[in-house]
Amino acid sequence: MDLSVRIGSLTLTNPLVAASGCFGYGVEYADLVDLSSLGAIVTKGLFLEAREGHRAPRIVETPAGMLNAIGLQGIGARRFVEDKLPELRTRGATVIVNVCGTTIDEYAEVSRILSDAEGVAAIELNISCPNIKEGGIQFGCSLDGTFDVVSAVRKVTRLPIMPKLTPNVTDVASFARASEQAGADAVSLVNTFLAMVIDVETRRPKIANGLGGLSGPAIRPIAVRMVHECYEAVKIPVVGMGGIMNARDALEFMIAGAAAVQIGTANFVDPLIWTKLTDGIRDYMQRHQFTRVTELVGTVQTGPVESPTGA
Amino acid sequence: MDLSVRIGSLTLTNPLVAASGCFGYGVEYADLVDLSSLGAIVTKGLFLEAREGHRAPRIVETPAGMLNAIGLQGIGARRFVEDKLPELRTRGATVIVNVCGTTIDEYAEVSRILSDAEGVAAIELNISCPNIKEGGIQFGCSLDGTFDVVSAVRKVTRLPIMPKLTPNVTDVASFARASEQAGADAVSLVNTFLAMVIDVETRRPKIANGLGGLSGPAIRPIAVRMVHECYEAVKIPVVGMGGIMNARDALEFMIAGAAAVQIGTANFVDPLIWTKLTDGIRDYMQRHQFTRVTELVGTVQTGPVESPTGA
Amino acid sequence: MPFDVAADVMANTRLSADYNVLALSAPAIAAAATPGQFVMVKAASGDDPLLRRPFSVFEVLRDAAGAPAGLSLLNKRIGPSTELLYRAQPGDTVACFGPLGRPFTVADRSAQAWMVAGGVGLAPFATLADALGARSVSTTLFYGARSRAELFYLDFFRRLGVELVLTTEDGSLGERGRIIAPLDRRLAAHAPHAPLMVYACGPEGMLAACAKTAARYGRPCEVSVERIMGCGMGGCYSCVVPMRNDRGSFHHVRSCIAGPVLPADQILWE
Amino acid sequence: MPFDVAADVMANTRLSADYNVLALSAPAIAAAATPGQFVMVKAASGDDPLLRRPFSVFEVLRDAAGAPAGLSLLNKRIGPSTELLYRAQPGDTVACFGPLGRPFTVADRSAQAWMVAGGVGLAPFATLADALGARSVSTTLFYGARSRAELFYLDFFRRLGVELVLTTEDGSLGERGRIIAPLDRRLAAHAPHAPLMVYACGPEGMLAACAKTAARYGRPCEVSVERIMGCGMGGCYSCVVPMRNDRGSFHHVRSCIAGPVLPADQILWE
Ligand SMILES: Cc1cc2nc3c(=O)[nH]c(=O)nc-3n(C[C@H](O)[C@H](O)[C@H](O)COP(=O)(O)OP(=O)(O)OC[C@H]3O[C@@H](n4cnc5c(N)ncnc54)[C@H](O)[C@@H]3O)c2cc1C
Ligand SMILES: Cc1cc2nc3c(=O)[nH]c(=O)nc-3n(C[C@H](O)[C@H](O)[C@H](O)COP(=O)(O)OP(=O)(O)OC[C@H]3O[C@@H](n4cnc5c(N)ncnc54)[C@H](O)[C@@H]3O)c2cc1C
Ligand SMILES: Cc1cc2nc3c(=O)[nH]c(=O)nc-3n(C[C@H](O)[C@H](O)[C@H](O)COP(=O)(O)O)c2cc1C
Ligand SMILES: Cc1cc2nc3c(=O)[nH]c(=O)nc-3n(C[C@H](O)[C@H](O)[C@H](O)COP(=O)(O)O)c2cc1C
Ligand code: FES
Ligand code: FES
Repeated sequence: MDLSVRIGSLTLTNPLVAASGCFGYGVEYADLVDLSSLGAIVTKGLFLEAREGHRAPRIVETPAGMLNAIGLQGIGARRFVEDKLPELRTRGATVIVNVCGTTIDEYAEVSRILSDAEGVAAIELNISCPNIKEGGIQFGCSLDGTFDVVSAVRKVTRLPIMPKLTPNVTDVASFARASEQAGADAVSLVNTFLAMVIDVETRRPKIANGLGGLSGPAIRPIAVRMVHECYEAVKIPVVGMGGIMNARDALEFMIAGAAAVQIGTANFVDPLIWTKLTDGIRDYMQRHQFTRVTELVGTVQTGPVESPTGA
Repeated sequence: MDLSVRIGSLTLTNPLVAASGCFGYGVEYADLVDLSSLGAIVTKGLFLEAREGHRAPRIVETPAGMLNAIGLQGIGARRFVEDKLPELRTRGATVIVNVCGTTIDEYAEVSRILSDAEGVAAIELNISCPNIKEGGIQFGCSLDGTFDVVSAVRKVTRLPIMPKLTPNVTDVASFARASEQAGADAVSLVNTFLAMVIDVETRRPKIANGLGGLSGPAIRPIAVRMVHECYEAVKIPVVGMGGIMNARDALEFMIAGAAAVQIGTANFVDPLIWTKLTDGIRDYMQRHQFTRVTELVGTVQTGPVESPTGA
Repeated sequence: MPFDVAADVMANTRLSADYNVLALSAPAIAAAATPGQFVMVKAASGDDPLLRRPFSVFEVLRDAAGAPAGLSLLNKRIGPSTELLYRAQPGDTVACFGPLGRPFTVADRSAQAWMVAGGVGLAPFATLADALGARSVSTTLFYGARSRAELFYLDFFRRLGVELVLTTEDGSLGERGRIIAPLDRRLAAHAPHAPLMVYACGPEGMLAACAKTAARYGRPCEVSVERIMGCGMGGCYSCVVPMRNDRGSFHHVRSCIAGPVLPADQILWE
Repeated sequence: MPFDVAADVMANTRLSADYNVLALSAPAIAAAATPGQFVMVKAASGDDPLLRRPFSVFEVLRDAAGAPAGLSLLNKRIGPSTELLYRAQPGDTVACFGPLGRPFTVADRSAQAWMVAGGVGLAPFATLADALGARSVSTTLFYGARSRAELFYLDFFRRLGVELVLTTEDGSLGERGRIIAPLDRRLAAHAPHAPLMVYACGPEGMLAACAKTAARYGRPCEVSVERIMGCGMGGCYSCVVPMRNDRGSFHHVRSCIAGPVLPADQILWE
């Protein structure tokens, strides 16, 4: 059984990727999980400089989901390369770095630093963080902005580039197309949905930042729809995520059109999810007689079922 | 304690309204619930003519939510006026009709028929049903389309008009503004989120129509955010909904800016929810010393909490 | 009128690895229920699973004085909600709303009653058999399941004087095969002018076959259909069944209020 | 290394209308846990509530041979997850992941140990008292609650030879008022050169007061902080505490891996 998938020039041994912001820098999980057994890990979002992020409370649970506004606390690109990358290499992890920027130049500069470093497999461009004003979503909500960021980063790196799209738009497929035109090797989606939870007793938002991003199983049906729309719109691979909790959910995204999937919130609920996912996918492939996991991608049949009623 | 709220020229005895498509034509619940005790009921969406809708399965449950694609099965505007309205009047219900159309003319024609009938309190313009292609969402996803539908209906009726906005857009507040400019008396939101659930065993969507609309508590944090954005953007009342399950949730929407709230999916889970909601709101008002429920509207404090860390 | 009860679990009897009978304390519902009606049940305390699920009223339970005290559900574990009902213990409560829907037409003594059950489709027939017994209607239960271990409550029906015709897919009890075969043979053998009423509940394919078979012999047949139900009250339009109309076309009826029991010959079987 | 265990509920002892002690079968976690560490627990089977919740390891339970067999949680019911833990029964299972986090520094015999607990903040001190007892450290528990009915396990601590200083808000047992008052008096009276270690766990306000009071008397103090935790592993950055750094500024540390036990004097109290 062949679980490997391709994202541009990068081959992943399997389609299961740890989502940005939900797996620290990977090193936190190195004793618990064999990092080399994951398709890849995406790091927490990194700017050029270190950031302390928002104050706590930074998350609140919602029905079948959670809101977060971490505010991209992070150690900055250079310290990541110095402090974290060596261990990740030792552990055999395939590392995708989630790159943030307040300006196009910053995206390019961070991408350049990472391209020069040893052990970065690909770049995920975070143009979709809803939680800080200068965190890139101004690019991710404009087709021109998306095109410009991707083009600028394309010029400074030969690493595969994967812009991460926001679901907070009318037509997400048009952002996938803009990314493709600007030279992206793949797109990933969804980032979180901009949302708000109010404590009615204090009449204040429940998280310190006020607004936050909604993730988890609550959003999965919307994310699956969006992944399917992007799959239909572009030729480059689509990396899908949003509420994947088990192998069935991962398969659902792949059948909708995802070449690979990312797991975020579920990692909090079940830090040992990875082997369960692989086992579940293998079992499904066996039952349905698939030999390569890529054969599954986009196989959903959306045509209407015939009906004697013609309804 | 004064629970009454105003939507344009219409006064509701309380802010609790049954959402369209989740309460039949109201008559189905007449023996179970005192219809006159509700602020209002919104009917199932009505076109000019009867429709049989999509084939079953029409719903599927999702984590803390549900997907539906009913396809606006309905008896048409004229039969509604003849067959249902008289009983609703007898029962003392305040009736808001959810008006659908495939063309601007149809919206206007249905609205005219309802304006001529006895016992319609207001019109909710459904320009946001994601489940049928010709069901109005083409208007609801375009600022011009929204403006045009509202303007056309404004010309044929003196009833309060409330366009129902779709959440499947980048900037929902701009649609609230377009509605206000076209003469709407209020806006209501959110309608459902376009979404998809795939049965991985058959690799087909779980509901017959393929795509459906996501409702229920899963979407509540997104809906609260959108209601707040609209509240900040327009002067007309905003009627909020999306996953309200209890009094706390209803209060959350009002504190975010909703002048009234609609209850959809929760009515399926708890058909006797109405008195619980009223009791819970009264209890809250007593504890927090509000005498009029309108005092609550939009009281959320979104400013940052001061912090010694300055973070 | 239906009642909403936070019903205490009185007992949970496991019948097999997937089936159990859950006894719930709900006197008001039990007193009002008629054969073929259902309740909408929610066992989860949070929002997942969110919706209630429809279950036939299996038995009406009575207290020592004979007054209705509760009802039981015959539950088959196939997903999250039925899993919770399989695991429920005394001390737990279950939200239970009902009775709902249009019941079976209880035949009168002049007719024979044939009940056709597939698997968990047995559920509505315990109360129907009771009601038929009270009218001294001669009653037969055609009951098919996968194997002997999944044929339940046989003594219950025997005690009511119900004749049993059993099939299992593996032949471990009764005839090997599907229940339609003996039904067809019996219908063929039944005196044409002796009144007969057929009732069926089970998987969609079995219902369609049963409807066709009954129609072939010109016998009236009522089926209890199973659709995904959001509300059980006619509020959501999720549970529709296409029914033929006079104009050679069809219309969608809500099976929660027009059914779940529907006249088999009017359904547009798919 | 933490372990993930589908832990069987061994017993549920209700202490009051809101508090219970839940015994879970989890030998691997119990064997590895040190005082002050916590576990991430999920009792719901579906996606609501979704996330695990952090709980201190209250007791390490041992089998007849003295080997670690399980652990107990001291649970206070305040929302959906703690409600499920309050209602859990033998026969249920609870997902339990741990042990996690940085434990208390166990004082050695040269020092006295003063544990300051507010309400459910008692939880980490049963195992700490055990560990201190094993080192023959003279130990005092300052323990405040709303009323007498919410002061638990007093005999347990007495049996370990722990001195008890109790306060209740209503004066129903011990001194009336908050626990900081007797702590302050005792600190004032304590011989300046006799080594002393203060440990605290409880509401944020109490921890801040305790930190301030200990600092005023120049005593080292470790506090177990409570932040909303998404993962317990350093993965989500939800649980941060602002800590002073050398440059007169602060940085956010993740209390799930740098804590939950943190040096009180480095925290930037808000
Ligand atoms: C009128 C009626 C009476 C029924 N009586 C019984 C009974 O006595 N005993 C019994 O075990 N089962 C009965 N059922 C079926 C029962 O409702 C489903 O098995 C149950 O809803 C499955 O829920 P789940 O969460 O366990 O599984 P899920 O994983 O949610 O669903 C599994 C399958 O069950 C069906 N289903 C799901 N949701 C619903 C719904 N809201 N309404 C109807 N079907 C649904 C679908 O086919 C779905 O694919 C009845 C159904 C109807 C319509
Ligand atoms: C290290 C640590 C150890 C703890 N030990 C214990 C213990 O031994 N016994 C005990 O009863 N409680 C303990 N708590 C607190 C316990 O985690 C919360 O009471 C619990 O999460 C509340 O969940 P809920 O669903 O019942 O309530 P909710 O309604 O979800 O939350 C109620 C309040 O609990 C807090 N809370 C919610 N989610 C979390 C979370 N993920 N992490 C932390 N706090 C949260 C918030 O302040 C929230 O407002 C501990 C917390 C931490 C951080
Ligand atoms: C706590 C938290 C932090 C996150 N941080 C980042 C981030 O730094 N960069 C990013 O691109 N996405 C971030 N995300 C979004 C996730 O990577 C993912 O897109 C989203 O959570 C949806 O997937 P899920 O439902 O599986 O969690 C974060 C999500 C969570 C829950
Ligand atoms: C089964 C179902 C049918 C619906 N039908 C309509 C409709 O006819 N017209 C309409 O405007 N909205 C319709 N809606 C949307 C609801 O009115 C409401 O906007 C949405 O469900 C969000 O609210 P909730 O989460 O409280 O259900 C329907 C929703 C459901 C679940
Ligand atoms: S289940 Fe809602 S209309 Fe039948
Ligand atoms: S709880 Fe996730 S980083 Fe601490």
